[in-house]
Amino acid sequence: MFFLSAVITFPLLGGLALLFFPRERVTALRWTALTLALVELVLVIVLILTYLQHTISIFSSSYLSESWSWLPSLGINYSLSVDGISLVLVALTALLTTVCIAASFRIERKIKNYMAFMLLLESGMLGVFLASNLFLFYIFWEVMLIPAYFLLGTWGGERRIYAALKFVIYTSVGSFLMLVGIIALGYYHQLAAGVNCGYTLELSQLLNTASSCRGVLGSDIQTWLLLAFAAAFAVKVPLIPFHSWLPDAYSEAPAPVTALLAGAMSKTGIYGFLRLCIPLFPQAVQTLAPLFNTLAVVGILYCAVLALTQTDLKRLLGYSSISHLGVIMLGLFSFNAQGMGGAVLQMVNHGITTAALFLLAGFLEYRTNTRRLSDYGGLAARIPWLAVAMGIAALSSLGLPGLNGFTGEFLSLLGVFRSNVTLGVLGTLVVVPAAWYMLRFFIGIMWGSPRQDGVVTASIRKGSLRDISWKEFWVVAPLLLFIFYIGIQPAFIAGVINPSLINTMQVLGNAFAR
Amino acid sequence: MTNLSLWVLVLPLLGFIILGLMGRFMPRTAILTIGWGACGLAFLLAAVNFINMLSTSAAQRSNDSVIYHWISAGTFSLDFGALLDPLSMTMLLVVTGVGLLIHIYSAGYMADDPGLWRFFAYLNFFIFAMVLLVIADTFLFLLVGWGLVGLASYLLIGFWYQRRSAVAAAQKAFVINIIGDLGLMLAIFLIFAQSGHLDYGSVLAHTFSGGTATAICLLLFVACAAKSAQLPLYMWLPDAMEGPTPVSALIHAATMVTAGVYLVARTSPLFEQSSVALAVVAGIGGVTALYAASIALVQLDIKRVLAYSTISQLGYMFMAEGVHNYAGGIFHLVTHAFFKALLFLGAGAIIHALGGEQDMRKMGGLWGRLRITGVTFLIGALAISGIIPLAGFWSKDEILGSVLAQATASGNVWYYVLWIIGIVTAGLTAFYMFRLFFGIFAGSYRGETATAAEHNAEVNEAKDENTLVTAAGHQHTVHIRYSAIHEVPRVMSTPLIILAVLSVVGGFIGSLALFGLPGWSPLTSFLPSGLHAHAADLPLGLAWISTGLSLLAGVLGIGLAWRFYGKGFGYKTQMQGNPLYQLVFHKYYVDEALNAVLVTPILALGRGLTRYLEGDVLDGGSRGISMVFHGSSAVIRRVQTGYMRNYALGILFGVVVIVVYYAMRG
Amino acid sequence: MPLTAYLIVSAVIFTIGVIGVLIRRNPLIIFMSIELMLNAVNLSFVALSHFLDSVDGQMFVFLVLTVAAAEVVVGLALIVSIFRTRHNIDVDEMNVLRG
Amino acid sequence: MTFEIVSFVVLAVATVATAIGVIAFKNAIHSALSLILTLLFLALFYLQLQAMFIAVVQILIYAGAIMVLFLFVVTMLASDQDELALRNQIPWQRMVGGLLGLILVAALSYLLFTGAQVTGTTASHAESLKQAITTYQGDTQAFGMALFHGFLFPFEVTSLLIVVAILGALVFGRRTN
Repeated sequence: MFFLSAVITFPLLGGLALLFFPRERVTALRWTALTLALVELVLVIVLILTYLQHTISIFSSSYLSESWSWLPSLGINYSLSVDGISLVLVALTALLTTVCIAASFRIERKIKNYMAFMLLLESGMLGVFLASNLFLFYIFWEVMLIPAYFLLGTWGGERRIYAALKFVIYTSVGSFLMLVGIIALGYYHQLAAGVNCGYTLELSQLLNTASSCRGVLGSDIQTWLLLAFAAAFAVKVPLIPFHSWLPDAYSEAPAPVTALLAGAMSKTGIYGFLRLCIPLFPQAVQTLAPLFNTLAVVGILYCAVLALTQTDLKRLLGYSSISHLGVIMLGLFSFNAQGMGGAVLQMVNHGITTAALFLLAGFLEYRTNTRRLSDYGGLAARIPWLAVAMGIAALSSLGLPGLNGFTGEFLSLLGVFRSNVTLGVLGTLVVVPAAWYMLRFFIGIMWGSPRQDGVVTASIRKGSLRDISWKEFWVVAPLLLFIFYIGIQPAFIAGVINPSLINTMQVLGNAFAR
Repeated sequence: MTNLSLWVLVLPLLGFIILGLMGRFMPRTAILTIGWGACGLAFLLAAVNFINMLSTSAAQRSNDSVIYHWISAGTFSLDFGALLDPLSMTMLLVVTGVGLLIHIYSAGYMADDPGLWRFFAYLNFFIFAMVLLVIADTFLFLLVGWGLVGLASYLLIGFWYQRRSAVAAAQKAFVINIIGDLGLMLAIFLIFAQSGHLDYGSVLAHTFSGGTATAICLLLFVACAAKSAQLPLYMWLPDAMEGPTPVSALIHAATMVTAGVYLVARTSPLFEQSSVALAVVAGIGGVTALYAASIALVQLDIKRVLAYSTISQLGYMFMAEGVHNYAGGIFHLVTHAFFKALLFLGAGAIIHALGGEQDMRKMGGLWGRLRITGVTFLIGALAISGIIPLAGFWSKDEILGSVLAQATASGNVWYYVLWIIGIVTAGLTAFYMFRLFFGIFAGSYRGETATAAEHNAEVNEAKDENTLVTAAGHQHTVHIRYSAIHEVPRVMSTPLIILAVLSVVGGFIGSLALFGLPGWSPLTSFLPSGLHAHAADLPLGLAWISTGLSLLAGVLGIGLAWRFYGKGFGYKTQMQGNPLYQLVFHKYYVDEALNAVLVTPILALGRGLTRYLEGDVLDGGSRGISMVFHGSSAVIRRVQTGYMRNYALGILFGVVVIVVYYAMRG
Repeated sequence: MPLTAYLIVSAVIFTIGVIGVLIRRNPLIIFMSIELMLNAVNLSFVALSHFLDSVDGQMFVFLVLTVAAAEVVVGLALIVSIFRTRHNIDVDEMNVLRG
Repeated sequence: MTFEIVSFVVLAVATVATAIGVIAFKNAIHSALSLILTLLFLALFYLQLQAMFIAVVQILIYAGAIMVLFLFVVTMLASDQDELALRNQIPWQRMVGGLLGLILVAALSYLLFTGAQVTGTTASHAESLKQAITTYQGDTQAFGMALFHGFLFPFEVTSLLIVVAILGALVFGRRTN
């Protein structure tokens, strides 16, 4: 079956095809790119339907996995597989790419390259979520970096070069360490499994689930390997103190790119922790869990306090994004069904909410050409529907009960509280500053008395400050829909995630609490 | 029954959705039809349900029905369900009933506001959220309702969103309410971690270990204190008066703020497991009652007087619950909903008639112009002052009685103190209510003769208050001539009259045991027995003492108010020099202290971290590392001389090394 | 004569070529030195071919010859065009790649 | 035997001397002439090693074609610039290069004297050279058979390389306006 390959390569091939378009046919380029993303979305929906009809088990179903020998002597295979966890993230990626491409119609410069890079980025992320060979995982991991770099460095704001360089350096330092870790992991696994077993980078064999070659790594080796892997993932998530690239990157990138980076790409880091670190190094993860938990908690509170005082819209959202990702990390390292299930659910929620917020902030920035919070004020009367959309997204982000953000955070924190009361309390504390800075964000733009002068007032006079257009509405509408849907009825997604989660976490043994 | 209760929930939600999406384009009548219709039908359904419930036997009155499966993860599984039992039914009737009256009233009050559709949409949303809070059958959906009423409150306080003070008040209310949500969330986590369940049935039947029970109850009470504006989380409620007056009546007096009282009553089996938590509830309730009443004594803004009064009365309710008499708390909740809604709506009528004026110093003598409002306001004031036989008397008497009963039963001196606080507060309540009443209605009209000096003083004192002109154009203060003051339209006065009637007769649903009718206690017998079974009994003689004293305190308070303000309100400028007066007038400087201790340092910390840790250390650090590489490459690049022959020499050097290595190895 | 003798001659010529590359600044002479090195290698190929009794060594020499011819053609063309632009053929002057 | 030794020594000395001449003459023309001599002596070596065809080719191509090209360029550039007159920017290069060269030749000689022995016989797939020479009545024919059987592909690739080189030389040599 080539289905998974088709899902991954379709955007890539589509993006390449786009490059053969004449440069002047801007409209055709945009619509073709959107159509490609939509077709990809349809493919993903087909994948979901296929998956749902199948008995849920990892790495066994023939439709939902494929494997081709590539460099067998090095344990490198082209092998893909999908389970509930990757399925929801694949769906998230496809959705967000579609939305972000639709939101990119305003990009004027080099639209052809832009769209091609967006599609390439999608391919990279899908590959990361679907790869079940470590080497392949690494390749897709690096594939993500290239388009992200160009999108940031070419279409970004004033300080785009600085931001892009910082992003690339941070990310690649992390991923080189991961590459070392991958190579060493294969070596130590072979060492532990015995001479008759070949060098393998196949996830199913490394996890000892499908192979007769069982090798259990010593705890020291596990710890070092975990640290190498975690370096790559911690930068991508990001965990503090590896987050320094993020505010620059998120604030300089064009809004749709930021939405895609924050919404989907940050999930690859957490996915790495969940899919690789925890199952591959179960003992080390438990030993080092206090470290990650501490980083997560400090990050949650630290970034929340930072978000309180940011003067730049997108920086504020960037810090809030890190803060919320900390909750996901906490949930992940609680090692119980609620915490981890909540974490995966919250990955989806965070993706949707953050993307919506960044896109809406982008709409606003497009109208006023400023990101400074102090330039805004009292716009709700001028742009009521944009205010409503932004309000919904902000409320979802601050975790208002009944919206999606609450569902995931509640479940994660419930799990955290079960495993460690102190962490649970500290993590839950974040709802207060979260409410505070999101209200500051919303109120600062939409409420209060309008400014007497400044950029925004000028754009009001010019008449360029219009309410949300139909096109923009259709861009964010799916995201808002999901904000409500997951808030009201999360059982469906949780039902997809949980069986796979429990299967994946079997390796944790008794440490994994139901 | 399921279907009916579900519709009570769904109708206001539908109203909200329709108004929210299309209200902007609707004519006034359509907005009113939908807004009133949604709430009215919900009330009707609740009433039908209530009658149905009355016809069943007491054992079958609790009806829990699953609506849909919400989520499951591991051992955690949760359904969304509706619980209809006498307690939630009582709340449901109050919420939808008072809500309906206020919906009707709002049509008049908000008639000129261009955001009418928005207002009704929010009101319907509030009714939905409150109903959800009340009929939820799990702690989680309680939390959902809890958060959503907070949102509704936020939206309505900030209804005039271009007024800076309204925005600040809304933000404050939301953030403090989030602190409450935090408490509730933690309580829920603890409950789940200990019992493995979140539905009321299992949790309330579960026995927690002593410390855990106390922790859970205290966390729950944090939520209650935030929602019901108890010490130390009360600060948002007075500021919430920035919202339109019907909102103050509905949310910040009658219904939402009583959610805390409801929650304690709902989780009474838990509180029964922790005497410490109950003592805290009673203590905080008592202290808050006295504290808020003392602030109310000197307020000049009529809505703020009522706001502090609300806080004080909520304190009474918690006092009752703290001495095991949950039914008494609910009783006071019901009667308070009637007379406080009445008072707020009356105040709204006055403000409406005076074109937005809220300052007592510019009122007076309105008895002659606003007869209906005056009479109903008087009834409300009498009711809250606990004058027999109005509603407030009965419920307050029951509370004071049960505090005294607890005191005698336990012999703990602190309960006597609490009881005395209750009596004193009753006196203070009567005093400030009649100060307010006389200030508004007695004497002569002061609105036309405000001197420049007074005006300045007012500006200085109220510089953070509403002086901004709004887009809605409602709240800007116009001085209206006395002869131009007219009684409010019927759409506003009708709810006043209905509420006045309820304030008169509402007390009779309580116990009349004192007056020789021991069998008559409809509310208590309707509510589950757990809500009053644990309360201590009071001998009839002591009961008479308590009743008499509270009545005496009320009369005394009214008398003093008459003595000072009977001829009209006089603002005594010499009081300004009195430090005690200043302390109370500035609400004990709590807001200022909070700003200085919490808000400013956190913001300063954030700014400092952004600048130094984020900027200099992290950003600077990464730049520093790049400088290291930059610098070292400046050294190393000298190797690249550009002379091709040099490079060739390098190659040769490598070759020689290799060859010599082989030569040495042999 | 033993093989070693031929190889030593080859090594000496090769080293002379190396030194020529290193010490001369005229690119033409550097080129000639390179030719010297190639021929030194050729000598050892032929010698080895003789002593190993195999035609393969000679085959390599033949290929080296053709490659050398091609190299000289391109190299001299380069030198000529450099001389045209710079009027100077000191290799030390061509140091724009200096770090 | 003695003749062989004598001729080898003479040839070796002459070759090395002319090779030194290549790098020692100031004038490039002298160097080129000296190189031609070196190449001729090398051809004699090849003869001595019974590689007739290679010796002829060496003279035809190297001494004939390539060196003509060299001389052509040398005279064309007519470089009368005296290398020594120009300031030597890296004076230490000469000494270090010479020293390293000496070490190299010493180490190589040491290796050759002590370590290098011809251990193998004919490479397994190839025929014996001497047998082939007798079979095909001459060295040239033997060479041709090997070239067009075993080494056809490299041979063709070489021709391609030469074509590319010619094109490259054309491109470089073209006068750009």
